[in-house]
Amino acid sequence: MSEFIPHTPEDQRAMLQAIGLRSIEELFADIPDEILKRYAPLGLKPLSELEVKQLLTQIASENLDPTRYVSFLGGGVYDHYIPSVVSHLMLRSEFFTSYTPYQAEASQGTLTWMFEFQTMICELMGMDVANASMYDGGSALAEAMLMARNITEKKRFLVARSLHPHYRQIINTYAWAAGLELIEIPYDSNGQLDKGSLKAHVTNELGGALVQTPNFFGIIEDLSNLKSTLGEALLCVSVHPISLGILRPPGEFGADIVVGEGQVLGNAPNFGGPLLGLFACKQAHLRKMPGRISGRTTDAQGRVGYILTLQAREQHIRRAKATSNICTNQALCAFAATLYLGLLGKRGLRRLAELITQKAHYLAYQIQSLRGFSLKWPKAPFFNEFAVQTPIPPAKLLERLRDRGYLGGLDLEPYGHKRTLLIAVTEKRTREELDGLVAALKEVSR
Amino acid sequence: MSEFIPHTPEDQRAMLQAIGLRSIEELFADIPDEILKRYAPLGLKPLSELEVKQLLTQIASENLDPTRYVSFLGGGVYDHYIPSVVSHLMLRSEFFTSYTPYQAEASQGTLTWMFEFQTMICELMGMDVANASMYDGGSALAEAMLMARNITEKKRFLVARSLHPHYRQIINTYAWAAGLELIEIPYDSNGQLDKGSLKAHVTNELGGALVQTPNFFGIIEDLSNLKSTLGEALLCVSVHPISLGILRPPGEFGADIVVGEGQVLGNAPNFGGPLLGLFACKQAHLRKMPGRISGRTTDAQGRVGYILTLQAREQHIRRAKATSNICTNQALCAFAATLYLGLLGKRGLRRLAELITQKAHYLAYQIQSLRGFSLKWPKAPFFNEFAVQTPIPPAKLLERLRDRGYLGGLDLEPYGHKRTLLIAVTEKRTREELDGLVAALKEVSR
Amino acid sequence: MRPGETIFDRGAPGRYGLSLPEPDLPSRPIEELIPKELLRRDDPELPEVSQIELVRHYTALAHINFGVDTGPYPLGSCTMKYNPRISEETARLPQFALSHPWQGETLSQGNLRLMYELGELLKKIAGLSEISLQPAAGAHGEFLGMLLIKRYFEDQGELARRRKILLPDSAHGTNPASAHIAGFEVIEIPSDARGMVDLEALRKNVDESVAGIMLTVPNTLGLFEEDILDITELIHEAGGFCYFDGANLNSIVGRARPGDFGVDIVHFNLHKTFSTPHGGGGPGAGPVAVGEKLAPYLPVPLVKQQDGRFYLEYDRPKSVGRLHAFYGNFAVLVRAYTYIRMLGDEGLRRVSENAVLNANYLKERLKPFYKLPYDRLCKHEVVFSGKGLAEGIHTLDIAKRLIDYGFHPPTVYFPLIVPEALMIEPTETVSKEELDALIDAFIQIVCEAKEHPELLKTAPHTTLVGRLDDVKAARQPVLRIPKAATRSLRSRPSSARSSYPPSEGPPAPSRPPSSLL
Amino acid sequence: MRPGETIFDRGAPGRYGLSLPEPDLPSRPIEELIPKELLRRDDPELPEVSQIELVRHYTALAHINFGVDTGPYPLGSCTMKYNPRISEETARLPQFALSHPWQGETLSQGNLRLMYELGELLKKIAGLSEISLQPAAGAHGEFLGMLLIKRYFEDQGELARRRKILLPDSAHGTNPASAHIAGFEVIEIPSDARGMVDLEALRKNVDESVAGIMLTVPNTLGLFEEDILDITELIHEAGGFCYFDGANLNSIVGRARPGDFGVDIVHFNLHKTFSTPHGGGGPGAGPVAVGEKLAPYLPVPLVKQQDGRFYLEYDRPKSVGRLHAFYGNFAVLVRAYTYIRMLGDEGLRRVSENAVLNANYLKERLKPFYKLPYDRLCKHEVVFSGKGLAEGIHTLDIAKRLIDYGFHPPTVYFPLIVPEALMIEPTETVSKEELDALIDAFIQIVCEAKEHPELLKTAPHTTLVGRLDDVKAARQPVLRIPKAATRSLRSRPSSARSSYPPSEGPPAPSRPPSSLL
Ligand SMILES: Cc1ncc(COP(=O)(O)O)c(C=O)c1O
Ligand SMILES: Cc1ncc(COP(=O)(O)O)c(C=O)c1O
Repeated sequence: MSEFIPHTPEDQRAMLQAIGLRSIEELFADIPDEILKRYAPLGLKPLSELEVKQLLTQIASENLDPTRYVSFLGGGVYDHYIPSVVSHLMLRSEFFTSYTPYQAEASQGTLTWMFEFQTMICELMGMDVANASMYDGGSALAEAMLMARNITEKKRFLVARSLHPHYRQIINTYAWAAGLELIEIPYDSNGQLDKGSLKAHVTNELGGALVQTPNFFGIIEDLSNLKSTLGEALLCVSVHPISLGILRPPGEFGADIVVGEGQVLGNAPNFGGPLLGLFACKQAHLRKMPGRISGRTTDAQGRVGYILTLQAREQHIRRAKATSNICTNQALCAFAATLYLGLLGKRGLRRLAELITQKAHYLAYQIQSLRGFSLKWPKAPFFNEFAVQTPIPPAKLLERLRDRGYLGGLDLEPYGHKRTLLIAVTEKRTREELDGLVAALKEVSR
Repeated sequence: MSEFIPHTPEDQRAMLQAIGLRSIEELFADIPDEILKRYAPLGLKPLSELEVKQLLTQIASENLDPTRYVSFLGGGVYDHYIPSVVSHLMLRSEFFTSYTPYQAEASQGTLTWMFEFQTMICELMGMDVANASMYDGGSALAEAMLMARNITEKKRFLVARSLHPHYRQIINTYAWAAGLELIEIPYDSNGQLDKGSLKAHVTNELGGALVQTPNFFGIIEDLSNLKSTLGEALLCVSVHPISLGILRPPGEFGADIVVGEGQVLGNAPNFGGPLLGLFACKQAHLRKMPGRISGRTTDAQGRVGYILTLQAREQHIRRAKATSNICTNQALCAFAATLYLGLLGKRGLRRLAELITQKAHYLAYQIQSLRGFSLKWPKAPFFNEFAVQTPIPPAKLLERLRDRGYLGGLDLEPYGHKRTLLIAVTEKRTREELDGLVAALKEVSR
Repeated sequence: MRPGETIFDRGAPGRYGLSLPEPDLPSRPIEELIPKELLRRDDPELPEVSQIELVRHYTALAHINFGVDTGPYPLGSCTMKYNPRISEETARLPQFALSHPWQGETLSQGNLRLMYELGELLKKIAGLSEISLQPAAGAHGEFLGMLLIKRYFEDQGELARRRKILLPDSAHGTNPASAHIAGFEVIEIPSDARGMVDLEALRKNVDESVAGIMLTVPNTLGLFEEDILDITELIHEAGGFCYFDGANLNSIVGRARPGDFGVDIVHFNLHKTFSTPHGGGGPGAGPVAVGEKLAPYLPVPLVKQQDGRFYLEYDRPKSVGRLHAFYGNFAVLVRAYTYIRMLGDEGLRRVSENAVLNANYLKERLKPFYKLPYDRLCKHEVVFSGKGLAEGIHTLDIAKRLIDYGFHPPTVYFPLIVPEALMIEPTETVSKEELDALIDAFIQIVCEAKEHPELLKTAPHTTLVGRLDDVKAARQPVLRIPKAATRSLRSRPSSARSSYPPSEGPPAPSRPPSSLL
Repeated sequence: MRPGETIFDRGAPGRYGLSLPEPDLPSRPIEELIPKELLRRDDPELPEVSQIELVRHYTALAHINFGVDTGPYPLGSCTMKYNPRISEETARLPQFALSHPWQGETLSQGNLRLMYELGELLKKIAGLSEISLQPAAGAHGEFLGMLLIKRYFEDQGELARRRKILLPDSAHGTNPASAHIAGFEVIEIPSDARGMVDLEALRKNVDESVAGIMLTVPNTLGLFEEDILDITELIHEAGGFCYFDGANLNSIVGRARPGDFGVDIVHFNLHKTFSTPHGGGGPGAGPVAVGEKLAPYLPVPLVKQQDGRFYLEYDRPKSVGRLHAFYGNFAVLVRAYTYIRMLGDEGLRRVSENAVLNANYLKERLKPFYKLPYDRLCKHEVVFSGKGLAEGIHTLDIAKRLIDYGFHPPTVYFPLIVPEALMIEPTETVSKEELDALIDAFIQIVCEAKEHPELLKTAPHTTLVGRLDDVKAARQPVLRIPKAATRSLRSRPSSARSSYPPSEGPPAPSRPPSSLL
């Protein structure tokens, strides 16, 4: 481990002397003795790099070997292809070893991509302004709720029951913390938001509504008229950013705040973290938005540059009155997203979204043709993910599929949907693999 | 594939117009029609990056999975640990996307590490000057022979039979090409160079002798008195660079030219290529040395910088009379070696060499204690590799070991050594793995 | 590259940087699959660049970005230490990186083991008994800490009364912000002449309305809170909880445990103490360790072990719920685990020892030149004031001038209780030579401030852009490339001017050869 | 960083950059294992640096190195095209990278398949029937080609007579050098007014002493050898072989095959045409394809297939033997295979199409400004002369001045038959905007040459060091850090001056804010 600490004993001696101390211990003379004495070591011997690599390789091998399974898992995190250029540029250490660009002139690299990222997210979502990231899609939606509370000063919020169940848990936690009242809006027989129910809950007391599209069941919500129904209350929408390659963006439906899980944009699943919270809003709400923002400005000679701006919203200036407590965010994941969207570009994002749509629909069609299987909500439009009614309990199905090398999807029984399996498709799944899953489903459901 | 070629049809149109041509075809009007017509496509459709990644992953998986085998293979290529810093810095594209630093002022990065590399190689080998790399250890030895011919103007060379058999083949090929005469010097009952035989062949006609240490059997040669025996003829030695962490360098024995296989210095085995030819010589022979050399100089303001120097030796200046035809060499592998030696440093290289020596000797001791096994040359000193006499044919042994997850070494039967197995150890092999091999050997040789 | 150039300035319509597979199955028009009114009409204006254009753009941007790898980065409170490359390798092992949060416990034993073992180590480092790895950053951990206190008092039926969180005026901004979002009233306690919590003032504020106190130890002045045991006792006696902001743990790791201070809740900043890269502003990780009293309230799931099998514990009826969609920033946890395992006990001690040595050395050497408001033994960082160097010279000028010397500036204007604060944290990974060079630069700047103040006021001079106008940025915010410009920019032919050297154009004929770059 | 700074200037005695495992087994003193007289007494003077010092040093060095990722790199004859990042990923797949050359055919079916399939593709691209992937670079391939010819004539008993290799005076230096090492006599054939092989001169040299001819098509002037069919026929009639130097294959790939020119031997430069990175000067790969007549002489082993199983063929009694310790630069082959599979037929065509388009566009636009000795349709590159721009201005001055504009200079002073040659190869991966910017810079330099010639003569001005003295370097060669200095340098305290910005020190007070960097 000494490779990380340059000082030699000579260096230490010389420095102690300069300070006027005789020993390292004296550097800690201000810590009460009883505290120092109580210290108990961890019982860990140092490891060399080779040993730690062997150890971590061993631990990793106690997981499944991802190369041996074909995965149809989704439910908020998706296994998209990560372009080689993204991986490569993420390793440029001028980016990953820097911190929040407090000193703009020495951080133009970070500030420039942040500005690009904000532009791309606005374009995707059809919104006016975006920040440079939140912790994840779930907490971003919770922060949207807090922001809506701050804007409207109302404490009641409608929450779609078709939200990701974990997002709902996060929202419950944040709402409890902030003393907000939540009303759940059910979904209809098509798995879509029950707009009638929503309408019935719109009152003067309402701060906003939280909706997700595609929702947890993969179903694309129709956002039209929602904003007008809500009136003064804010429409907060959570999206799958790749779906916006083909889906009409929430901004066009009048959404006030749009958030989303950006992991899919060039970030590995990583067992669910780090994720990437996307966050955008209307211009009018800008000064209530949480998070870092990079803004364009100039120097004394008129040269264009970027700088963290509107910091008066933030905790280090506004302290208890800040729009949020967020400080360290998910910058590097946002950088990956910037690279990803830059590589795919205007044409590529649409093509990717189309490709995924085709694959998902092909698979859905094949599966629902199997005896005993059907689509749970056959009339509902979907993008990359769909719920299937299974002839036997999904848990059993999944176990048998696993033996055949498939991670067949997410069992929705624990979420109250008997014999329902949620299946996700990405561009990585080849036709052969889709057909393979269908064949395996046939076999294992006999 | 169009991601690699920026031009759009509009770009092409505008450019053709500027040139005054109407079509792309006209750009190829200078190629005889009959040639163009004979062209037959490969029958390959373009693949996207995702598809090619899937394809190559598939092909790779048709090899053994290296994580599932414990390897004791050596014989010229060794599986040493590659420090994370080496892998990381190798990916800095300012280095790997550049070429030979013809334009010094824009290539100070490359020229500086070359200069450092030359210094490190000289230090390791105890020599005066080194070049910036050759193709591999084998061809470097062949080039040493050609260089010795150019220096001495003699055509006869002694070649130790204990050289790596492939190196001997390369030397045969080069010698035949250059019209040189080779005399093989046998090894004695200790597997070491038969110095008596060598002495007997020293005449006025001799250009030099080619020796390897540790030799192909892993045995450390005693180079003392060799140079005085050779007289005017040049002593050319091939070394394992890590062994020089503890072994007396050939320079101290008066070697004229020292070469070696540098793969072990931070480069992966890569199925045997790219390798890294190391090459150093005495100051007196400098102007006959092949390969690129970086030299220190200054600019008009006296600032220090580096530049390719002594180019008058090289093919692009001297053409047919050049010291060698080498142009593109193994620069990036030499960069890895520079990083590797820089990281290990003065203290680390010795510690590494000691660690390997201890492990190899532990294993050798354990194996020769097994019934039916013995060391082939029990009195010969060795570093990382040793030959074992086996109770049953190695081919059979190896096959059975493979089933148990061991690549047990190299079968020397095809090289004329009945029931002989060459076993190599690196720092990556844990005691558990060494003991495992011993236990497995015991089992499979019953 | 030109100043201000973005990826939208490169490329041309029709170009792209990544090819995609052709559909390998029967396709139907999208309109037949998804109702037309749900489909997007106009494509988003994303860049249209070939791969080489994109790579060159971000390579050029990298060259104008300062990271730890570029040079010393003594950004106070941020612990900008060297980020081991081995951690980048281990975190990218495919069985970690490609593992899916829904793949189930059986297929995730490696992940769970790593989380479990990291949790055990962090608990020992904190001296506390339970842990959640879920928070994604320090502030997220603070928020969780506040929620735990809140749930506890709710559980005890005391919530209505326990509405105050105390914190020193030197606290980091996230502390009051976190307490506030959790619904608490924030009371700032002034610091005394020593730079520590004013015990008298604290006593005055401690009563049954106090839910807890948030402390940073050593505090943001880099000073060890000498009365820490008295403070924690005082709070406990009043029935409140003590929260420990772990941002400054680097100074005591391996030799003192917050739990031994009487602390009930600790958040770690793995991206500080345990050297996971800061990534331009994240991702980090902010695990929270607690004592037994608060353990039942930790979020779901926790990672547990039984008979060598690791599992996720969801059945925690008193839990505050969830703060993250899954289990926290797992890939960051892998890096921190790698680092701690390499250090071992000996390494942890050497971290704090050298971090504190460096800060004190710098303090002593700079003391004659800069105002030191609190001249005491410091821990891992030291706070000077930029005041009084020369007429009209501000801390910002000093910071910007340091950039010209090849250093990242320290944290400035924080903590708020030091006017014109310069908060310097060398970390243990700076070599003595580098530290001396940094000190020399600071001293040189003192001379410049007197003799050539304009040199400071107009600094930096060696960067692609000079000092940027933050007032303009905030007054007329331009926060994205204007819609119209995303397209039109691309027709400009000059956009592809190469980035090497990073100049706007060739030097004018009259300019002498320059040594820059 | 300071100009000239090396890793030996950093660090201090006792530091190191990588920890090693403690021995996990019983150790004995080394002297008991290896005789003392074989052991080294003094340690080699290697650097003594911590990891961060090393990483900062090479990060700083990267910043003063120009690569394809930095900007346009029109180095003629070198095909400095974009290097796809995907190839870096595929080449690093552990089953490739960690595979051992002795692991046997059974465990290497993937490697062998890749080599076999790449070989098949290259054979088709060459239009020839057999291939060896063993040569490590172009020149290595040339040497092999010469050996094949030599072995053939030896086999035929004609070696004594067949002692000449012909080549045009425009040939690359490796050609005569390779022929010479193989023991042939090298005869240079002059080029004619078209810049092509002077057919008359060639005829005069063709007789039964000719073993073969080495041709580069298009030649190093970038011109397609129009009489190629006549030339190959002439040589064949005399019983000789035609060798094709594939360095310039990028201009015809996907539309014309050397085999169809009547060529017998082709070497590829995979690091040129097939975009494997140049690595600062290698590794590359120089596979050699041949027709049936020479196939028996190829080196051992070749990769073969039978019934879907791949194997190495060693039993080749007529083989010239071996040129490489194993099978060539395998990891380079993986990259080339990746690239070719991504391109497919359509991509290969687009490569040559756009490479040639770019060269001709540049030629037409620069023609009014620079002397163009051979004004014809060119292929992938064009050769101008730097002569006559202005009194005392040389090609070197133009090249160095281009650096100030952010471009890598073209190849200079080659081919030798053009005085003051400027050999410009844009490649197909340069965008039109970048190409226009390059052209504009070239034109701007013409103006500067007349108006401010000193600006060229003292260029470059924007790099860390100015024009380096090559005469001094060669006269008093300093080729390593002097032994004594490796140690003493390390005690200097100034060595750690950070590298950002890459300046020698702060700007002098009088210096106005600069836009560089
Ligand atoms: C003292 C202190 N507390 C809390 C935080 C917040 O931590 P994070 O940025 O990880 O949310 C910081 C970070 O800068 C800090 O310095
Ligand atoms: C025309 C020509 N022939 C041969 C070579 C030699 O190829 P290599 O450098 O791969 O040995 C080169 C390389 O620069 C070349 O340009």
